[in-house]
Parts: sequence; structure tokens; C-alpha cells
Amino acid sequence: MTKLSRHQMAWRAAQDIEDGMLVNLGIGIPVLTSNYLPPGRDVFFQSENGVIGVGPEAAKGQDDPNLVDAGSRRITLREGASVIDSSWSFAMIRGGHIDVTILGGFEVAENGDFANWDSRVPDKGPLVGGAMDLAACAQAVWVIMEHNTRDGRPRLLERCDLPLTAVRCAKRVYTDIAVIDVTPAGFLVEEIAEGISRDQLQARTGAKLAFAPDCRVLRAPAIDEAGSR
Amino acid sequence: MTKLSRHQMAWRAAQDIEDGMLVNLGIGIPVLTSNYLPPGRDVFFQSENGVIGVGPEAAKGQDDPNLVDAGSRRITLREGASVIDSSWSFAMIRGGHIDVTILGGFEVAENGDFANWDSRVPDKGPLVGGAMDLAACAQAVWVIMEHNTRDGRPRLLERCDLPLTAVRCAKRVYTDIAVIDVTPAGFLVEEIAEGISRDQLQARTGAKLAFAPDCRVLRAPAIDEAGSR
Amino acid sequence: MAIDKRVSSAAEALAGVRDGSTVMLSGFGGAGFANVLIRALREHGAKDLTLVANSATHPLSRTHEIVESGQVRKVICTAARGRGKELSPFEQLWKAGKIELVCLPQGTFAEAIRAGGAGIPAFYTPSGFGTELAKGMEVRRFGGRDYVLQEAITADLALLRAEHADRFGNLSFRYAQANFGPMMATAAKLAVAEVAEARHAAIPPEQVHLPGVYIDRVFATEAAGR
Amino acid sequence: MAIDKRVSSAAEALAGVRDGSTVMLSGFGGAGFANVLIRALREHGAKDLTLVANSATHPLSRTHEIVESGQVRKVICTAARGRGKELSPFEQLWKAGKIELVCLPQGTFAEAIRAGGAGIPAFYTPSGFGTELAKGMEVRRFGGRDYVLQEAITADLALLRAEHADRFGNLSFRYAQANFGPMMATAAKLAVAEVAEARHAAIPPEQVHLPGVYIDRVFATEAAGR
Repeated sequence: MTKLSRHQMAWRAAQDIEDGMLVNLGIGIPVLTSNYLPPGRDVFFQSENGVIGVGPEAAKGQDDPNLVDAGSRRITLREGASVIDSSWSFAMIRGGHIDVTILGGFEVAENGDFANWDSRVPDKGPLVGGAMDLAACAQAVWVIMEHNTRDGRPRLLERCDLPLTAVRCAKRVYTDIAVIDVTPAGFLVEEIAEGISRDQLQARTGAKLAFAPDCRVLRAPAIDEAGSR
Repeated sequence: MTKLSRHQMAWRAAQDIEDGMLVNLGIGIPVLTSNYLPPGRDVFFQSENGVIGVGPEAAKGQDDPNLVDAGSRRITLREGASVIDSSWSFAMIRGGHIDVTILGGFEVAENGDFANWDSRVPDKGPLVGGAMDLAACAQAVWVIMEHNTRDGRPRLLERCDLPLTAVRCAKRVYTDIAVIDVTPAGFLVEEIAEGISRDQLQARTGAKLAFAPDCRVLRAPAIDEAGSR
Repeated sequence: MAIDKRVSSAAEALAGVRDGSTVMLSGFGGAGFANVLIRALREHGAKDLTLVANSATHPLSRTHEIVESGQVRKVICTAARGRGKELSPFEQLWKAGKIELVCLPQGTFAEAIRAGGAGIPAFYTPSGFGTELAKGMEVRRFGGRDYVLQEAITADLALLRAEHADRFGNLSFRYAQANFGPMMATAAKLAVAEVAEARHAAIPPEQVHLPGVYIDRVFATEAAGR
Repeated sequence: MAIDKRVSSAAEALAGVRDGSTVMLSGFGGAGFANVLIRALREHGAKDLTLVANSATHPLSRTHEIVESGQVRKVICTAARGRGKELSPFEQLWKAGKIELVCLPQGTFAEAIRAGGAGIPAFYTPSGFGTELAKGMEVRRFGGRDYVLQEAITADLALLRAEHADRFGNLSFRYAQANFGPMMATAAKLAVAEVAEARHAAIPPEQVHLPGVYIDRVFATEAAGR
């Protein structure tokens, strides 16, 4: 079975970003997608701390402690960028001006319910940040996550077990073994990794899967992760 | 009886503007007060179109069609000025950041109810502008108006007849013959023009007047109105 | 494909605008009227429009042209009184029942438009409480004070005026030109800016007053620039 | 008297701050923390504070110093998780019941502060609906969608960081330094800014990001300037 790596999952999601979109990337795997945009697609990345037009991370020595993204990375700006305050930034997010947000996730339910903020680590304080606003309000919510937990339990479920980030919001899930749309009728598999059967995929999933008529093989190029951020 | 002129009423109100205040002036007589600030008082005038730090009107030929106040006058900026959009401007007004708004008025009631926006001119369209926000939200609302209408009816009343601009908001009224505070107990006369008795003032007023223990004579200097704007 | 939101004619700037649209028009105190686009809207001819504009009658705005042409069926504004003793075209049509009118306190008007662009469906405001303009509005008490509930305003189209634009749609305004323009752009499905000058090169980040992601089309009325 | 909001020490910047105050602290993503003033607040010693800050545990903020010193009884934030496996000082005090915690979605947090400064007592937002963070909140449907009612947040004191100030209190921010600072200044009775440089001469109007009327005191951490 050909599982996708973290970078390959990011690459796969990046292929679906359309020209001209305004995109917000969550921390973790999602932020990697900006490295894998297909050539010719001109995209603005928004960071919820108010940066519109996040560019690559700044080179050491050319970084500015005030030019950061929501994940505290020292960044650069792309051409045409601007910076707004948090009130404006969340007005932009809540107002539905973000075309796509790509978020890491813990669980997605077949009705689109989405859990990514509270994994119930005992004793640790809560950390929600902008996740609920992004998940509830972006025009599309794409989730990148491993298909199963480390101990093999499914993350795609009939109902989420973990506390929700937002209800009925997830539109598409990119896992290491499949690309799955969340439709009004439930999960619809669009792509499935090489060497895994439909039954095997179903067995690793906690809700009923349907398969698109043109269900394709999930492929990603080899990526030299040492050379990428 | 020594009635105050329009400019003298503006002068009188200007004497009560304190150092460091943020002040919004309504169109008409109120806007004249900016000409009569006592020396040494450093004040910012806000105009609800977003100008903070309105200066004198621009000289012909040095005006800019984009540098205007809410009354469409072409203005200058004072040192330290800035300009914000209408959303910010009314956030400032509604948020109680205006220390004083000085407004023209039709009627003030003894409980502070205030009417200045709809004089019931038949057939004409309504014009409210920022009056309701200013009257409801400024820290203090001072009203400048003639004590009586042209046909002699009182403008200070037990209850307003005209449609209200805001409830219980007026704090002080500057008329051509008196300066009157609006207190929890009703109207309290602070100053009364030379040559008019307390009884005469009461006769020209539509609600019960009380007189401050130190009730003074209302005086204003002679003003060459041709030389002033 | 490289983003370029500049269009070469006012007609192109309004392509696709439909009858029945709600149209926001910026401008206040004589500044910020998109008068070139307003005239283009008259020439476009879209009918049955709802206008959202601070004033229905400001003498420096061309709003009256689309009122007189009979394209407007409703106006949401804060000022609808002509200056003279004679009735303005708007007032005549309003008195004749040909145009519906909603008059709001200006702060409520501004905040409702901001809310429309900011995903806030409704908010409470103290302005207007106890007045005729708040008749029928839901009232609620917070902290011992009374407030009225105002719902957001959104639109199909916003027409605004700025000083400079770039190909990304970033805008910079001159002094009091911004007024309602930025929020209107956020609250409309299609936001079109007319500007004195539109360049290919980006406006420096610190000079951008409204991010281009809110602007769909830019028309330069004076110089296209490069 | 000529306005001059510049003060000459961090202690002077916090003069008069009382026990029991609600204190807003700007900063997000590593930028905009008023760390000089936060340390001054620790030295000031005001107790029983309610903090309103995006994060209770950000490693680049000195918030932890006033948490560790026991000055804080409540935190309103969006992030309260320390980075390591061991509990952060905040998490320890919170688990021990010594600090009360309110966690909000960040957009709700930002908008509630803006509302506090903008005279909006409450607003509806879609964020958080159906989640644990919205438990007990009033829900209402507008246009077929569910929203929760959030009340405004105000404060006694706001501490924010900017790049430049002038004697009028006008501020300009560098890149993402602004974040929550401007709204916090509008929502607090006393707003104090620390800046790299504070000059006597006015910042040009087009470079002012936050009007000085919102700022009460300015403290220059690097150069007083003239």
C-alpha cells in the first residue's frame, strides 16, 4: 500500500487550490501546501493575525519580528500583500471572504461535523485560536489528516467523538490513503491510494463510504522532504 | 434685553470646552464655536465623516475635494490629525469616545429628551445623518438654539412635541437668553441675559425652571460677524 | 495566471449587473462618490434597484441620475432631503409612492454594512432607541441601558471611489474619500472601484487602505498607468 | 495646554492602576506584545487582575510573569495551552483552581473587544455554534443559519505595542504588530502604548494607524526622540 507522506498530502491538497483564491492554511501539514502550488496559479494566503499575501518564510538575518504569521513563523510578503488588524482579519474570515481554509484535523463526521481543537489531553489548557471561525465561516473547509489514529482507530466517523470545532462544515478530506468529499449523502471517495482495496478503505473508516463513478488512484510525486520546509 | 447673536451663542458654548477634549460640532451655529475657543485650550474636533482634528476651512485654491467635513465644507487638518472611515468614525461616536457634541436643536425636554432632526416640514424627505448616534452616545450633549421659535413658542418643554433624536441625553442648553443645565430634577438656570427677569425667562419657557444659587449674568463680547465665518 | 482586476471601460466594470440588484454607493460630505460608475449604471440601465447610500440627494453625487431615470425602487439611507424648497427628484418619487424609503441613523447604517461584510447577522445599538426610526425594532436591555436590534445589510454590487489602485485591487484613499467605501466593498458580492490611477505594480503594503481581496474590478477614470 | 501624552517611565505609564482591574494585553503570533509594560505591571503589583489576552501562555510574551506572580485571578483568551508536556505556570494555577478561565473563538474574542470600544453591547456570530465553547449561550436563527449571542468585552486598562507614536498619542504599527492592539485601546478606559520611538512632531495623517484620541499614555522603550 502506497501511503502518502505529510508533504505528499500537502502536495495533493495544493493541486486543488484554484487560481485567484484567498486561502488560509492551518499550522502543521496545511501550511506546507503553499510549497506545492501548481505553476501558474496566483494565490493569496491569509494568516489570521492579519497578513494577506503570506510569502515564504524569511531567510535568517532578513526576518522581522513584526512580520510573522499566526503560527509565529517569521515570513515574507508576496507582491500585492497587505496587513490588517485582528478585527479586520476575523471580519474577513467570518464574513465568508476566505475561499478555502485547509486545516489539520482529528475527526470528520459524515455530515461534515469537524473536530480539530481539543484532543482531550489531560490537564492541558484549551487552545482554540481561530479554528472555529475558520471552520464555521470559510467558503470551503478542507481537512488534511491521517486516515487513522496511531492506534488504528478511524478519524472519519458517523459522529465525532471529540469536541467539535464547527458543525457541518468540512467539504473535503485529504488523508494519507484517500481523498474523500463530504456530500449531503455522506462520504464520497474521489481517490484511493494504490494497493488498497475499497473494502480495506471501508474497514479503516468509521462511516459508510460511497465511491465516485470516476474514483481515481491517489498519486503524489516523490518529495525530498529534507529540501522542503 | 440683551439677546445673544448666533456667533455670541457659539462663543458662549466655546468657553465651556475644556483642554484636551474631543468635540463634535453639528452644522449651523455649533460649527462656529471652533472660532471662539479660549486661548491655551488644545482641542480635537471630530467630524463624523472620519476626520479627527478638523482645522479651519481651507483657503480658496488650497482646498482638496477629498478633505471635507460632514457638512461638505472643504477644511484643513490641525497638527496631529488623522482620518478614518465611517465604520471607525461611528465606532468612536457610539463607543462614547466623544467628550462633547454640540448640536443645534428644535426642542429639549426637562428630562433631557432632545429633538433636532425632524421639524415636520411637509413633503420633504427625512434627514437624520449622524445626529441620533451623536446625541445618544457622546459623553455630553450640549444644545445651542434660540430660546423660542419665531412665533414665540418655547423650545424648552416638559415634553418634546417633535420627533426625538435621542432620549434623556441633553446636558446643557445655550440659548440667546440663558444657559440652562438639564439635571435629574429638571432645568436649572446657570446664566440669564441682562435685562430679563427670572419671571420673564420662566414665561418664555415651557417647563418649570430652577435657578442655580450662583446664577450669573449671561455675557458675550461683541463679535464682528462679517469678519468671522 | 497573474491577477489583474483592472478593466478598460466603465461598461466593462458593470458587466453582468442585473435588474433587482441591491447597490451600495459610497460617498459622504462631498468625497468618495463613484460618479463615473454611477453614470455607467444609468447607461447600463439595470432596473428595480435598491440603493444603499448615505444620501439620496447629495448635490455632489450623481445618485439623482439613476433616481430620475426610474431605475430605483427602494433607498436605504440616512439623508433623503433635498436642499431647496422645491422637492428633489427623489422626494417627488418618494411622495408619489414610486420609491420605498428606509432611513437609518448614520452609525447604524455604517455598522449594518460593516456587519454585512463581517459575518455578523445582527447587533444591538443604542442609537435611535426611543425615536420614530426605531419604531417596531426589537429592544433589549444590557447593563441598565436600552438598545435596538439591527440586522446586517448586504448587497449585490458596491461602487466606490478611491485614489489609487493596483492590479491586485488594493486601494488607497485620499483623506475623507474612504467613508463608507471600505465596508461597502466587504458587504457586496461584486465590488467595483473607480480610481484616479490604477497601476500594474503593487501599492506598498503599508499604503494599502483596503486589501484587494475585497475588490473585484478597478476602473481608472484618469490614467491607466503602468 | 499643548497635548503631550508621552511619559518618561514605565512606572508613570501605569500610575493609578488598581487592584481588581481588567487588563487587555495585545500581541499575537509573536508580534505586538507590550512586554516592557507587562513587566512594569508586575513591578506595580496590582492584584486580582482579569487578563484579556489572545494567549495566556505565548512564549514570546511576558504574560507568564504576572501569572506566576499571582496577580491574575481570571483570564479571557483563545489559547491557554503551554507548548511543552509539563504544565505551564498558567495551566498549573488553572488546574489548581487559582485562576478562572474563559476560552473564546479568536474571531469572537476580537469582535467582542471591538464591540466594547464601539458601543455595541452584544452581537450574533456563527463561530462556535454547536461547540462546547458555546454551551449555555443564547442561540438565534437568522436567514436559516444558527448564531450565538456574544456580549462585548471592555477593560480598565489596555497595554499595547506600536512602532511609532507622537505627542498626540497617534500610533503607527509595523506589519503584524497591530493585531488586537487598536481594538483593545478603544475598549479600555486607560490605554497605554509602548513604542520604539515617540516624537514631539505629529505622525503625518496618512501614516496614523490608530488615532491618538484612543491613547492616554505613551512610553518610548528605545528612544524618546524630539
